[in-house]
Amino acid sequence: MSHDHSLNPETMPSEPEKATQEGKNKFIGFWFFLGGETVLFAALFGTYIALRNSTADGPTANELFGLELVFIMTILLLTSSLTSVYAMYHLKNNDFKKMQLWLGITAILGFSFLACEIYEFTHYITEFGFTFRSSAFGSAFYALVGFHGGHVTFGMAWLIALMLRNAKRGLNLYNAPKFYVFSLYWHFIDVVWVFIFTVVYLMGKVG
Amino acid sequence: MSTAASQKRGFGTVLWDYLTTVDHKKIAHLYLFGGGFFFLLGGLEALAIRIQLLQPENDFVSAGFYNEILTMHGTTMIFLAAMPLIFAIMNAVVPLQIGARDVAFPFLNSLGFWLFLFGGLLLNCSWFLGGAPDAGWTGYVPLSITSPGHGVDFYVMGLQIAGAGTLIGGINFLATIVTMRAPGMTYMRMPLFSWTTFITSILILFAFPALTVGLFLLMFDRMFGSAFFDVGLGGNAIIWQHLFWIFGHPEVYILILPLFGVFSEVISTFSKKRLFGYTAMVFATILIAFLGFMVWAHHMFAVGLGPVANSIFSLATMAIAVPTGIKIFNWLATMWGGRITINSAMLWTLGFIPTFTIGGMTGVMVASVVADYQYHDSYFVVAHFHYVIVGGTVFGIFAALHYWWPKMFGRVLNEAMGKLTFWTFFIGFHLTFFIQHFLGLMGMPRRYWTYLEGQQLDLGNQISTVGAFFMAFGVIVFVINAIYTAVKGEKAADDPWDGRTLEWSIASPPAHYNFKQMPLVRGLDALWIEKMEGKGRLTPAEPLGDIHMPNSSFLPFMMSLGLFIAGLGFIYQVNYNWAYILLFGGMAIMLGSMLARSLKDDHGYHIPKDELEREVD
Amino acid sequence: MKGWMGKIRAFCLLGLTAFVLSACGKENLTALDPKGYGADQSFNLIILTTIVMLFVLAVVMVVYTIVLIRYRKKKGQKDYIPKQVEGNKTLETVWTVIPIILLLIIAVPTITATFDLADESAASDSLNVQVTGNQYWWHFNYEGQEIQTSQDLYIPVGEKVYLNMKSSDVIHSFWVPAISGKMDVNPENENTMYIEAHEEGVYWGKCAEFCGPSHSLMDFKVVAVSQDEFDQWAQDMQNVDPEAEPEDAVAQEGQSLFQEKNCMSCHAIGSSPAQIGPNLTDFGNRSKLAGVEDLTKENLVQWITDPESIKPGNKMTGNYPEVSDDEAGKIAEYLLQLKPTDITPESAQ
Amino acid sequence: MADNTNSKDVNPFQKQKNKEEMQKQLITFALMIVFTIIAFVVVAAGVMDSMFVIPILLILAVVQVGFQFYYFMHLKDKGHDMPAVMIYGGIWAALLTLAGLGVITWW
Ligand code: HEA
Ligand code: HEA
Ligand SMILES: [Cu+2]
Repeated sequence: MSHDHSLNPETMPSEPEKATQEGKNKFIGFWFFLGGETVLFAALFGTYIALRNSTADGPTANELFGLELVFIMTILLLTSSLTSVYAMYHLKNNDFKKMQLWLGITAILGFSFLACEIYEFTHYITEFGFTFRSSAFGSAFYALVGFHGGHVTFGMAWLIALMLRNAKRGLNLYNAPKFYVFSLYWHFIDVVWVFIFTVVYLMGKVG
Repeated sequence: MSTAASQKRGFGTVLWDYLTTVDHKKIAHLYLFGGGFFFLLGGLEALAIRIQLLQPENDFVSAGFYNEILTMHGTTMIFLAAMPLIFAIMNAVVPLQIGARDVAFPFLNSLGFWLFLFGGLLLNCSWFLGGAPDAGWTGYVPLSITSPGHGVDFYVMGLQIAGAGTLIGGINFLATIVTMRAPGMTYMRMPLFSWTTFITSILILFAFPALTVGLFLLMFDRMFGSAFFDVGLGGNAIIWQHLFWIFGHPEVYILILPLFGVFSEVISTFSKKRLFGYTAMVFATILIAFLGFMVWAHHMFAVGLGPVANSIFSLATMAIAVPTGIKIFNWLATMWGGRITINSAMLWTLGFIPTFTIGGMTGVMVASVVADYQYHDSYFVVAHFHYVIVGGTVFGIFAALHYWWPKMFGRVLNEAMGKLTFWTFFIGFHLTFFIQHFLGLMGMPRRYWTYLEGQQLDLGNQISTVGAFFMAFGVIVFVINAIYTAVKGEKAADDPWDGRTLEWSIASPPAHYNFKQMPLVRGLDALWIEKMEGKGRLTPAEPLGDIHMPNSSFLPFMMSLGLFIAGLGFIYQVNYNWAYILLFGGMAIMLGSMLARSLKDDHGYHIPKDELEREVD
Repeated sequence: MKGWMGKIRAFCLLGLTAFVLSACGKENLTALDPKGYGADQSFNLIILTTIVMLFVLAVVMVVYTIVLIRYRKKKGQKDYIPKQVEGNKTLETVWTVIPIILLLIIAVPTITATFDLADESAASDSLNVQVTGNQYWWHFNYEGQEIQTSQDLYIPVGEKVYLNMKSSDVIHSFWVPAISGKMDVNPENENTMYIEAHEEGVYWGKCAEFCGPSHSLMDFKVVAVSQDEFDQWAQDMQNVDPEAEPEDAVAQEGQSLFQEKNCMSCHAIGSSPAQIGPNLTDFGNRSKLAGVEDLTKENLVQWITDPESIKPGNKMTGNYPEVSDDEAGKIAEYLLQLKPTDITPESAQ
Repeated sequence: MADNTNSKDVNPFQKQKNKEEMQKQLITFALMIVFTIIAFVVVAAGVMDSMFVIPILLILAVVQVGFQFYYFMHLKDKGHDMPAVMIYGGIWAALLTLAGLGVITWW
């Protein structure tokens, strides 16, 4: 086995993320982790569903939520999912610069999403006095959406670290799995958001 | 680099070696010592419980202290003793059984261990910092929310950290088994212990997140004034029970399935027969795991969920008896027609069969809803779960240790002491717990600090306490046995039991790279096949070449230490501002270590071919 | 089905050892000698499941014993290699199907009984009692009857009494083994169950859900009396005059001390709904002090001066003004003569 | 390190395959956006009864998530059996959790 994992056109495997044993392990291990995350979010969703009407005379979901902002946030996050797909496309084509570019766009979209979320939370707190402590509904809402936001934040930190660390090295078989696994993570966050906008916001509006 | 050389090195080097090791065999030792330590601690707490209950209206310990002991006994035994000991066996055996040089994530493997250890230490720090948690191992809200002091905060932080370690360990075993099997080792040729490890890891993966969330909610309610369980603000205390048992019931199968694997190996080896109904055994394991997720509310029959929910969960629970029964009968059938050697490992296994069957029987009895209205939260349930946990998990751990000790340490445990341990523990166990079935039905609820005089509960409790001391005696003999073996035990052959699986085809203890050449597996019981065909050793699947090995690292220890410090700070930031120093300091240590890990590429190293050639076979 | 169940039950009762029989003391604590509707149902299932389980255990043990006797390694077998059997379809089917059948035998009566015990259709025209669990005492409010008691629950024998249960703090569980299985008492939802005692008597009740340091001391009693006695009791309780002056002077002093020390801010006498502490209307008739101690003046003085020594973690400690031994004695004198009715636990036994 | 960013050198066959794959991803994305818009419009219009709206929303979400998993995350490709097993396992446990918390918490 070669010690030098760097890629060149002759050695470029079609799936660089799974070309080494370490890469395969990362790939499989990360999918398993996502399986566990599914249950983690299910538990939070379940808690939210159980407590969504426990407003203790505080504001209700219907009073709080505005759809415009949520729509913008959704589009931002969905688009960032697509941009990370583009990044992976260029990874497979062994085009490091383009991959970095698309990852950069992903990061910008991710940060915009976070900004919207922070704005949304401050809006609820200042305008409605709706906090983590207001009611069981409040606790459940901030816990679920906040956990997702925390995942986005962590994803951003991870992405930036990856991009900076590898900026000068280009692609190789050692870091390709890392980029790939990040993209899986990012898609998963999007999946969770799909359920959040459906179950929390849209269903909150419908009642 | 060989083990023999490492024994001659000074204490400091050995210590450093263990602190930084990423070798699954050494991590197995660490888990064994850590889990063993907590087992003794939990056992000591059990003895305190039993002494307190020796007489009616006893006051050996105060009521509040009793509750702390009781909670810590349950929590310690389940999270800090049983599971780590199981991980010890998995780490020691699974890579060898599937013919792998290491686990998929050696670094994470070590991180998992240190997280467990520091989580356990954090939990036990509570004894010295104003009192241990006192809301039961189940930590039911609102009791755990109203519990004064920081006891329950330690429970939350300790379990959260240890739980993260467990989750990491689970994912590691999953990936290892999926990607690292030797050539020819298909899923349906995997030894049963590897199979049960695989299924158990799936259970861990899907069960622990529910606990993680539950603990988070509890922490938010206790520390940040949120209202998940605050009835006044619309909260609901039953959510905790659901989350806890969605985790908690799979957890009990996490505790038993690996040992089912162990018994399968031991029975097959010492009966000199291939496991009867291997395929059925595999599917029974999968079925138990599958059903195990659908039954959690059988812990909540008395909660008042209504007859429909209770009936459904009752049926689902009973269904688990079927795959478990398949296992019991397959073991019996394996022994049938065999040539049974009875030694310590086999004694524990033979003790397990009737004991666990009784425990399972009472399990089905408590699954019958209306009957459970009487059993629930009484000593009958205490008897049930000690029959399955001690009779299954603890017996299994002892069986595994006697069976694999040669592979783990290169020495055979002393047989005479092994038998003494078994008989005293076995007799003591039944003395302690059989009578508790009746105590429960005679009206003794569990988690009772004391009971009143003149309610016919005295005699039963006395017998029970006496039995506990027999068990303690057995455990002490085992500890002496382990020390004696380390000092002057008999050196083990590579294959002391005439084994059937891959781990017996290599040295005891194995070289740090396990297999010089990957073996070619040609069927179930790979080694046995070669023995029967007269070769006695496995054909290599690859030419001798360089072996790639991971580097040791001190970072897992540092990360866990950082989390430990941050955990302390987190608990105390509620009352003291200086605690923020701990909190941020700890976080800095942890994040710094993580940064170091991600900045410094770790490609591992290679053992060159010629060095391997020089080493004698 | 009732028929054969009855037969099996009678058989088993006979068969139960002296050990179990010795447990049927006068305190009516054991679930093995059921004297109420719910306990009967549970007991039937306990017996049924035990029989099935003993059968399974017997099968396992027989095979186990044969295996150990016949197939232990014998002398001269050193090189004997047994036949390596892969499995056996027929056998494996047998031990899959038979357990399923056995489980169905258990499942059907289980589910029938579950629905039976959850049946609340008769609740509206029966006696309803609001049960409140508190750390560490029980409160009973007879709905629509202006009767409040604590610790002792009086019920008419042979009648279904519906209990609507809720907790004021943490989760408790209501358990009277001899007449009924348990039901949790939760803080957020009201749980309903019914109990019915077949015989007059005092039945020992226990809290079965871990609720704090004095969890093991949170006992109560169910006093089952005949319907006539119950009506009499209810009438007496309704007619209580909370302000009635006791006859002897010491008790009178006790009464004024009781007011002075502000005891009434938590406790109540009569049908007032105050529920921070137990209702003391029929305190003198109680079977036990604080659920667990003998009801003597000495013990009561100890309780009043230092409740912590009897029930650790109780909510009275530290929440009332200093009371001297002497004052406590007077208050005790007053409380002990609160006997508004002749229907008492003793009379029930 | 060799100059390895020259994409022209990648095996042209592979490149073509990647490109086709990317086109499919784009279509998937367009569908996801459409589904999202439908979901928001249905709610914003507020004309339908919540009895109908909620199932529609859930179906839209599930299909959309299926796209994410199968196309964006390549669950449809070969070598993804184990990931699929794990995700379905997770979904199974997740559904039970949701059922437990959603249905039998209040009674
Ligand atoms: C290793 C751990 C372990 C295992 C394996 C089991 C196994 C089982 N458990 Fe147990 N259980 C616990 C650990 C375990 N349990 C713990 C710790 C608690 C209490 C937690 C707490 O509250 O603190 C508990 C509590 C508990 C309860 C709640 C009681 C209550 O609180 O009221 C119930 C109720 O249904 C239950 C049922 C079962 C059943 C049906 C099985 C089955 O899996 C058993 C199956 C096995 C057999 C049945 C024997 C072999 C089978 C045959 C020989 C075939 C033929 C059999 C028949 C036809 C019946 N358990
Ligand atoms: C793996 C799990 C496990 C194990 C192995 C055990 C083992 C034992 N357990 Fe327990 N137990 C639980 C899990 C376990 N338990 C749980 C989950 C609960 C419920 C808690 C709750 O309600 O919240 C419980 C509750 C529980 C109770 C009920 C308390 C109550 O409800 O009030 C009792 C009472 O008898 C008991 C007893 C015992 C005994 C005697 C042992 C014995 O088998 C122990 C044998 C071991 C020893 C005796 C160790 C000997 C050690 C020494 C002698 C020390 C030597 C020291 C040095 C060398 C330094 N346990
Ligand atoms: Cu269970």
